[in-house]
Amino acid sequence: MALKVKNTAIVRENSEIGTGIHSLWIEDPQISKAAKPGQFVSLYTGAADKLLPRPISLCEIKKEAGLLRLVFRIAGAGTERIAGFGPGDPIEVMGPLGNGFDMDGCKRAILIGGGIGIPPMLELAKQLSCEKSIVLGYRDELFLNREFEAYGSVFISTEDGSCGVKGNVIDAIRENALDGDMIFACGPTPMLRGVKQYAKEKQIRAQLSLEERMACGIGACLACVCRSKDTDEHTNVNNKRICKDGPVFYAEDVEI
Amino acid sequence: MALKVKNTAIVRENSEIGTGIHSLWIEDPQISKAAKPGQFVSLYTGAADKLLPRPISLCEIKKEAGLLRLVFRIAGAGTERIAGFGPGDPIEVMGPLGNGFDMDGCKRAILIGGGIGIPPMLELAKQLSCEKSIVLGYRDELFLNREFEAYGSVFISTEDGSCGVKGNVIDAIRENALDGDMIFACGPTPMLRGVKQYAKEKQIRAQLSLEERMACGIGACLACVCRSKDTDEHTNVNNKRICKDGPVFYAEDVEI
Amino acid sequence: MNLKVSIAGVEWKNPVTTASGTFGSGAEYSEFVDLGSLGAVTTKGVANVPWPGNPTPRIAETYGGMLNAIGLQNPGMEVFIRRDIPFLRQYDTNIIVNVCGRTVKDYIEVVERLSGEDVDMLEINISCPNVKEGGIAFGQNAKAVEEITAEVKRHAKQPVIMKLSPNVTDIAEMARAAEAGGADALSLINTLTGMKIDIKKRCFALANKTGGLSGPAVKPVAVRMVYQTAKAVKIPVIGMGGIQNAEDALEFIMAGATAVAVGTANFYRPDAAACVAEGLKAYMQEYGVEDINSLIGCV
Amino acid sequence: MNLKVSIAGVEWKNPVTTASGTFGSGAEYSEFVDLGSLGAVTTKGVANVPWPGNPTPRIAETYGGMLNAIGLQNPGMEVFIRRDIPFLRQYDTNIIVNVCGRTVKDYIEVVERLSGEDVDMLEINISCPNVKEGGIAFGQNAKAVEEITAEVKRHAKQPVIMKLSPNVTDIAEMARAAEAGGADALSLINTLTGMKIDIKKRCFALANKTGGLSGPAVKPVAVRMVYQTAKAVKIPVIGMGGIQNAEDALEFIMAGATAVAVGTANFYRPDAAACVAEGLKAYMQEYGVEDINSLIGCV
Repeated sequence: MALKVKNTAIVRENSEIGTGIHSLWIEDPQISKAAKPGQFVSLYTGAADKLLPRPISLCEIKKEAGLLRLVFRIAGAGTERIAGFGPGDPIEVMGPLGNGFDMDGCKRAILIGGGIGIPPMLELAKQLSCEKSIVLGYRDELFLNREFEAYGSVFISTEDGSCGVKGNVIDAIRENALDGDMIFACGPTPMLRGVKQYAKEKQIRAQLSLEERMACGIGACLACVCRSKDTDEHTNVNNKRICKDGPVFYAEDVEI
Repeated sequence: MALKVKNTAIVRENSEIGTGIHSLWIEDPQISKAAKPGQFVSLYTGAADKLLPRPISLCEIKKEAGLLRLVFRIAGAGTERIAGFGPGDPIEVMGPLGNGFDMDGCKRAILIGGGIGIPPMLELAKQLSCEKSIVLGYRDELFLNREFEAYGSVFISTEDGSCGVKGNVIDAIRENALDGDMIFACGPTPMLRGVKQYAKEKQIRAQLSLEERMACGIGACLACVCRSKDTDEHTNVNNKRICKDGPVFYAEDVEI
Repeated sequence: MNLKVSIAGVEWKNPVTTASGTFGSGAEYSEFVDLGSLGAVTTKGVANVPWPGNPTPRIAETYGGMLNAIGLQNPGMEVFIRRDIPFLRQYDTNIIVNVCGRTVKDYIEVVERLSGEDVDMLEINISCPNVKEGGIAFGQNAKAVEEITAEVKRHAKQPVIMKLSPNVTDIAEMARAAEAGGADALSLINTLTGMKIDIKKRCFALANKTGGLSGPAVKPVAVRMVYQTAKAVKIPVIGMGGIQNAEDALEFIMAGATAVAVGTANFYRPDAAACVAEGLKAYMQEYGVEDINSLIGCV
Repeated sequence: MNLKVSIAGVEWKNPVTTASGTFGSGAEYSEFVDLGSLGAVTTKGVANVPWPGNPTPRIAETYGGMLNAIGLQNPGMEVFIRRDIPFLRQYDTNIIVNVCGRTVKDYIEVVERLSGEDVDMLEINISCPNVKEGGIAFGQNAKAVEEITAEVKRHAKQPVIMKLSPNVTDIAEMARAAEAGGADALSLINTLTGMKIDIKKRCFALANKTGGLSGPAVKPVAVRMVYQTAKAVKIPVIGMGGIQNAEDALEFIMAGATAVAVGTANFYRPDAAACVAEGLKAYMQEYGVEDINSLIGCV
């Protein structure tokens, strides 16, 4: 089975690339070597009152250097503590976790990231060799968008219209009449619902990266399940484990 | 009433002066200015799983520099964490706490420190102007003893006989036929019992510095009480609060 | 912006008090916090006669909390009335006297003695886990809770708050029993009975063997019981158990508590109670809440 | 140096197992820990038919612990028997199957189906706080505990461990009831019912509103209940509740537990259970303890 380890990694760089949004580079050759786009790692806060790890998606993977880039938003005391780590600090990390994106056999891909769902799209954009339209949805402040430009044509939507199309990612797709044979999407559930609906309507297959509160991160505790079309072979009910069977699912396989 | 504050002090120096025994210099002008020999401070570990402060006696007070010296033994995870603080680190501290020694009107003092009860004797030796015999009891390894030599004649006892008189502090006192009109003592309870007994027999007044597990450190929670001869005016029973009425008591006033 | 709440006809300037036993009678903490900034000060338990309490060690630290087995050491009501009431009256805050006893007669004696005194509310401690006669016997039996409540009410001149034990199968049953007995308000949780063992010495960490667990560790149990209690009765609930900041306090208020008490946090943040009151204001400002009462039980 | 213990005639190579629901059936954790290094693996609850569990969010982090309301999602006994028993049998460890149900009939169906299977012990979960029909009704009533225990024993071929709920007034009464019903051993504590409120969204943190509190925060309550239980019955006790290292485990053993289970710690230290077993050895070496059995209830 795929390698999965818990290590003490070293923080190499930590910068705030947006309001409350941090870019963390950590060094862990073992995890970096095994990692794929769409997978995530569990980061430990090291605080005695916050025991559970924080699942963070992989934004970039530099196997040669043994590095992983994690871009996350400070959502509470746990991520705030992680945001406080600096170069040289040790950080407990478990990974790589989850299935990652299925990158086989698509010719024209539409990558859709919304808010803090944007980071995992970056490594995917780097590794996906086919033609790519990249759609990034923000509330207002942009981040990471520049870094996508090298990998495809970037389309932006903002809720306040301060940049790109005013509205959401679907508005941006329609307005730019984007087409493709595979959608890759990560973002808030309402956005993913919209993407699933749009994909169905346009008959485009879509891979959605979901999130849910997790405890173990490896599929044992059954905290992070989502309703699925087929019964999950693991627990024999219509619940897939986001941390293990996912976080990436084909749209038609999950109810969101 | 006497000043008592909770501040964030700065660690200036931290060195291990014996096996598991740390000497910590912290800067807090306010507490340093108000502090007296025999008083203590409460140090906070900063760890979410260890909420209660650790009471540590004052080993040295440098009012001009606003410094306090705290010498303590690593007794558990809390003191171990404090022992990990380095120069520049902030440390939460409350103090000065307790009554301190009564230094008035003694002409020939006998200072007795046993084990980790030795540190508070140092500042006392510095401030006590009269003639002083200083008796230091160790199990085996010595610490701080050199620093006492400037302030009086130092007599040492070790349980293993590796230095000075083989035995305890009382053996050292008898062997050296030490005499005086006031005893100041701090150390493990069995030693204090011996001192109380000896003082009674020789008709010397004795001030004993006691310790007990504390929570609030300011006399409110009634965790750290000791049996007393008179009813304590505060709670109207025969219990004195070591953190507030003590930690220093005249031997005849407490049952130990 | 209104932080005022009213409990059994007594108005509090804000919904924050101190948990009995963690604040003495306020004197020691007055060096760190303006008692006038609190809605009320709840005193350490007061008995009819002085109590010496338990042998030491009386406390032990635990993960995110502490165990205590003080054993209700207190000077008895006469010293309390002579010394502590006048002291507290200097401050613009309500005085809640926590009353403890070994028998119903003990409680009644204190309640009657206080009936002529200038105190605002009485909190009846029928849930101290550390003294066999400290009321735990009353606090874990619904019939006994109703009876002692009724008996206390018969003699009390001030509003009566019954302090409930969390060491029960069904907290709602106890709450309804106290309400049926005529209680004006309820406070909970008292401490959870716990134990710590010193594995080096292979002995109990506390001389009393067991002690009461308090601190942030117990908060989820406390919030749950406050929620169940507020749903079960019509009288106001004062919530406590691991509150160390305004966010914690808000969980209790949203769960149904009309007021909250800060306990163990006083031991490591002497100004914790005042900070909670300040923090509530800050939250209301940030979220545009006009009246704290609109948050009570809003979940 | 001996770490072997015997529970109801079953020998464990060391007194460490996993707490039901925190370790799946071991497969996921086998990537991090050698299951053969454990005295036993206790599986997630198994019902007669598949259970879908509760809606999400199913967990919430708390100070020094966590709340869970998974709702006993499980694949049902047939899939479990076909897939998980053969997997676990590859390892040199005991298999303890945790059995859950909605009715006595459900429990019996699973117990009978397992009677012919190659498993070492059964743990009957009559204390899940997250499913109304998850046995909590049984677990909080002494008479019901005795009856279901007797009924299970009548059909069980393997030794029966009854898992007790801590959400009761008197744990000793429940323990004696299970013993009277014929239980071969007892395990405790299951989780304490708790609640967390999201003060920003002003809603419950869990879809189920309440959940079971576990983790280091609850350890003092667990040690106390294990102590009271071990004093009340003659059958062996398996202690659990917040164990994350050997020091924690030793508190339970000295309080009277013959074995211990590691639960929540698995979620943040996947090799926690194995580390506890190793740590017990280290303690025995340091303190010159020849036989772990000499520490049981030594306090």
